[in-house]
Amino acid sequence: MANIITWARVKSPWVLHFNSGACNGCDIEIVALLTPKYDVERFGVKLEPSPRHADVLLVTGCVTQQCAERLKRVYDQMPQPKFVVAIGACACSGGVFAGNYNVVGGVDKVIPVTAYIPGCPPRPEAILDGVVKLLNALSPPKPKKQPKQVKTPELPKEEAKPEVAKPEAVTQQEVKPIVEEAKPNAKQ
Amino acid sequence: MTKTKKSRISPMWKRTVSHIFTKPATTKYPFVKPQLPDDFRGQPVFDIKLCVSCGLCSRDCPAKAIEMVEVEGKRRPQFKLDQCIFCYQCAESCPRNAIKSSVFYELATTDKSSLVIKPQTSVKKGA
Amino acid sequence: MIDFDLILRILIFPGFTFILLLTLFCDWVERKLEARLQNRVGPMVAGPGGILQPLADFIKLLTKEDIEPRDAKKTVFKFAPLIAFTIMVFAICFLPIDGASVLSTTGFNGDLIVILTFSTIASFLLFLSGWASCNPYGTIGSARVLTQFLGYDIPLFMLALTPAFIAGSLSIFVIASSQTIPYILLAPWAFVLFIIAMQAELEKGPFDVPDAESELVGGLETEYTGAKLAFLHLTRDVQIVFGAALVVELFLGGPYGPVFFGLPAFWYSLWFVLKLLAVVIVAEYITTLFARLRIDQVLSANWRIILPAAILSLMLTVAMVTWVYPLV
Amino acid sequence: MRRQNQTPNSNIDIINVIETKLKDKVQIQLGQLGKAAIVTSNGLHRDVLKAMVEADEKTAIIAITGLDLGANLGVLYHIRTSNAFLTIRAEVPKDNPKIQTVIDIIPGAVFHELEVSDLLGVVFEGNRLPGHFVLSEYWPEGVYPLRKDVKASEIKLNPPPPEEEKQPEYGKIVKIIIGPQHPALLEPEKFAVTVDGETVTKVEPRIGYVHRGIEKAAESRTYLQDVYLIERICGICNTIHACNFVEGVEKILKTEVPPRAKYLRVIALELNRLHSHLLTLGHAGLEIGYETLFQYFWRDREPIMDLIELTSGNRVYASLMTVGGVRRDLKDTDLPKIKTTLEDLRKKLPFYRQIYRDEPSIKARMQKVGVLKREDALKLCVVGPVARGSGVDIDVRKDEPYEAYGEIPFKEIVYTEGDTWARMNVRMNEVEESINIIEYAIDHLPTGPFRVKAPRVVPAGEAVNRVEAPRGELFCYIKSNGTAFPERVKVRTPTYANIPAFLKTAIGENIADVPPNFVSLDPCFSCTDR
Repeated sequence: MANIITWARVKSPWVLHFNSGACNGCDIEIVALLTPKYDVERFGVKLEPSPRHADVLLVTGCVTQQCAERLKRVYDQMPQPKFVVAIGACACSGGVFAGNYNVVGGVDKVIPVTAYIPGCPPRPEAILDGVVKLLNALSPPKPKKQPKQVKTPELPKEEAKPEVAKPEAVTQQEVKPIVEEAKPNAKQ
Repeated sequence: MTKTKKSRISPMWKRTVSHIFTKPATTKYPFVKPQLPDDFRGQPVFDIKLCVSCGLCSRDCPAKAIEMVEVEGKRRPQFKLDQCIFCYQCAESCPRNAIKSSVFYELATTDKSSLVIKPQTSVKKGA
Repeated sequence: MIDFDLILRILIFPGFTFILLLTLFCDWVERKLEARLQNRVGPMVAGPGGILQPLADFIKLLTKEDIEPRDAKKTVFKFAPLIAFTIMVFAICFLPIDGASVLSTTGFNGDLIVILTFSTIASFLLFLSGWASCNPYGTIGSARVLTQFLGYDIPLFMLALTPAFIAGSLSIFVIASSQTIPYILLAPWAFVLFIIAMQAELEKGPFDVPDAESELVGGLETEYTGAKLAFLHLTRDVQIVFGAALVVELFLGGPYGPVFFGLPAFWYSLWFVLKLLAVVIVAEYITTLFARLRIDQVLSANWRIILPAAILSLMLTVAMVTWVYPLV
Repeated sequence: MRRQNQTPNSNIDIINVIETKLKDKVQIQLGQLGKAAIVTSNGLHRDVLKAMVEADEKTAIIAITGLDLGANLGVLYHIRTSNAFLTIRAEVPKDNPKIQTVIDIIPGAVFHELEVSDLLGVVFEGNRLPGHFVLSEYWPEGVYPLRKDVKASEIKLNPPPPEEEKQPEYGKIVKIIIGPQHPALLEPEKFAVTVDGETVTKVEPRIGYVHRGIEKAAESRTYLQDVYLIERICGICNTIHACNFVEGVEKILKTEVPPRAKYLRVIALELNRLHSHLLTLGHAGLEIGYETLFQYFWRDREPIMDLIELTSGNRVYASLMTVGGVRRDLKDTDLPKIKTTLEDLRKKLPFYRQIYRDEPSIKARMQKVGVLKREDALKLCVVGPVARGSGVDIDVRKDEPYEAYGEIPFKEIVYTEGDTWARMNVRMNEVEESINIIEYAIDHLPTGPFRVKAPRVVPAGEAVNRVEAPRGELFCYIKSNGTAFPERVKVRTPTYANIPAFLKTAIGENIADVPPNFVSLDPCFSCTDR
């Protein structure tokens, strides 16, 4: 059963793209992935409009002050299990904009990041490669039980937040378990 | 609307149907690697033998991705690929051509620390 | 006395499992066809040719975390997608698939009206599910669903009556089995209009305004996650299968076709699936051809063109049935 | 009427007009910052502007630059008339930075004034906004990032206010918020659209989500590094940003670029324009739910990306421009490949032209949507394809040729309908013109050096420069203080000038028309916010 679930997850990663103040370079490369030349639909990747539907959050950009809070909110709105991929030099560390007055710099300062894809911008192939690496990390040879919450879907009721209303600020405790969950997968 | 649609069918229908019978434009990326131009700006490759420790690369780097670190008593550049914008100003500034381009671009990793290239190791293996 | 045969029919073939698999298969055909029309490959790695892609999506969604928005109307939010799905499957159960309907009966006079009503109720439940999520995009999306299906239900009913007039019965069985010449040849005008109205009723392009991504994010699905989202998606897909099946029954002669050897049930279901796929392919082809219309254009297209045309078609059919077909 | 050519009333001598009207009150410095700089004081800038608007209908504010001059704050109004480019200088004391607004004379100035007031603290009387315009809503009061005494590391943001419990409103919609995370916008920007039923009654923009403080950051980097920084204002039209900046620096340095470099720059710029236009034409398809068209356009855009990669080494960031020329020569062995690729694209164009001109569902969604009349276009100071779609024939490549554009023949595309359809068709035709330009440039590529050595230290001085980006007129102002670091860099991007047009045309439209109308501006927010 766990095998089937992992198989389904690996074969159907729906992504949400969040631009946290990027220059568009990475963003158009992400969109280019959907188009005939790269066509990530081959791997079951679908670009979803709503954070509620997504499994993987692709973040581009250097995280400006205005976007930091929204990034957190979008991350909270995503259902478990969720993964974050930082795309481009800006998302990895702030890149050329690190240290500017309106820039937080680096997605991992706001939300936990599973995979980093450096490049300015990374080629679409490199993004694909990053997603594949993430998925490989997801499906170890002997799949371990995926996060326990999954088995009881009714559990996270108290986490439920409406999309329009502002959510509570993410506390460190809320973020922590996700990091731990992502890490063991990444190592295998 | 519906009426105009029928009276003047779009030129799209022919084009779409023709694509059923032609090969898709999709490259077979993960299985077949693309052919890159020779001077593609991929991961910068640093040749420690040519380095004269002048620090010009670090000074000119727009993203401050190059840090001069002490290696065997000499200051050598350390590349932070997570910050690098692959502009190759360092290669242009280097008086001894110690920094060269490579076509290696699949740098994705789940471990951020592997993106810091120490001066000793010149070519990183894929994460 | 337990009728094992009936239970088997309901659960496996041509009942629930068959309909589910058919739905997922049609979803795959749609995605693959759309990709090929757009010069892409489409799903490829999940199973041979990506045929298991919809299944993978479905399983994955079932295992995702289920979030309920704080403001949502909880009960409706929870049950509307599931009930909509059930009703759609139930509606398909009335259609003859392997020569008989799932319930192994030959239906009753008037079941055409019943299943059309079922599909309307399912659309209404979809509206409710979007409205209950209490999200601006969801609300607007569901309001559009409501306006659209209310508008297009009328011409759809009228056009569905065309075959009924020709067959002289309101029973789908009679309509399907009386098509020695498929009605697509006898009433092609009604067929074309029916496809267009169906396309609008099922919210497929160019009438896919309720899930216009560029304005409404995810439309009525915006707030849904996990299993509920899976069932919403499935409901949409079952609706498409239902629409295609209805076209097959009303215009393409239903499951009936030449039987070469062996069981007629096997051949009938084969013909049914093949005809159904043909309709799905045509519908998907239309979708890729056009840009999405605006909601007011969709509605005015209905009131100004489709509805009058449907009335004319009905009158024409009556005239033909009375004066022309007896001569043929 | 398509492609209507209007002859501009190019014989107005605008300086003469100002001289006769305001003889002794203003000081005219000829040859500075464009054709002339007009030094004003005590609110006279309004009178100058009025005189110019009365004399020339094509007078438009291109940008307003704010400067920190120590004790005073400088405000520069950069004005374009039908045949000249002028700058009006005004100064206000730092302790009482008040100046009168000009939005009643030229409504298109509204965004420029708000930006200067938010970033530099100049108060424009008559044009104020509660809260911040570009900066974060938690930005501390009284801190203006572009002032010299503000250090980036010392800024502390206000803590977010406590959560407000919102009352759920069932089934009642007043406001749809488009963005910051929204599929219609690839970039985070917020537009609060108030709707009545499905009709838009009000659009309130909130920009600044991509504000990265590039103008301030440029002051702490050398000119050499700034080229790469300025290039990263926008990932789509990056080459033109870099070109604009290096041209400005070359103007201060008085460096003459070798002819081969000029042609190489033109090739790089036009490749950039090609990919940008194809991107937008496809993206518009996505916005109106025409996915097939989107897929086709982006498929045919890929060969152009390959060309950019071939000529520069990166698919997106060409990083070709440098002060004194280009960084990389074009190999002769690559030329045939460029030509065949462009020829292939040219063969595909008639199909796309037919789609955009005649396809019924495109016409249904685009014609009569977002109509911007010629008068409004002039008043709102729109630029680029938006202006050319409304019958205003402005194109810097023609009006004030830079690089090799003066030697290359090409047509200026002007449509007069002023709707979304016209704007997209302007781009459609410009794609073909771009192909022609590249082919001409390749055929007439001069030999010789492609780069001259330029000093790293730039003498004191200031310069303005204008180029035609894919989205319209791009402007930059550079002030140097005699070191290797610039004193002030100001970039005004085309989308910034075009957003007021969207705010105007969206009112009264159906909510479904907002995305196609918006995408017809080819919006680029990373440009807008910088």
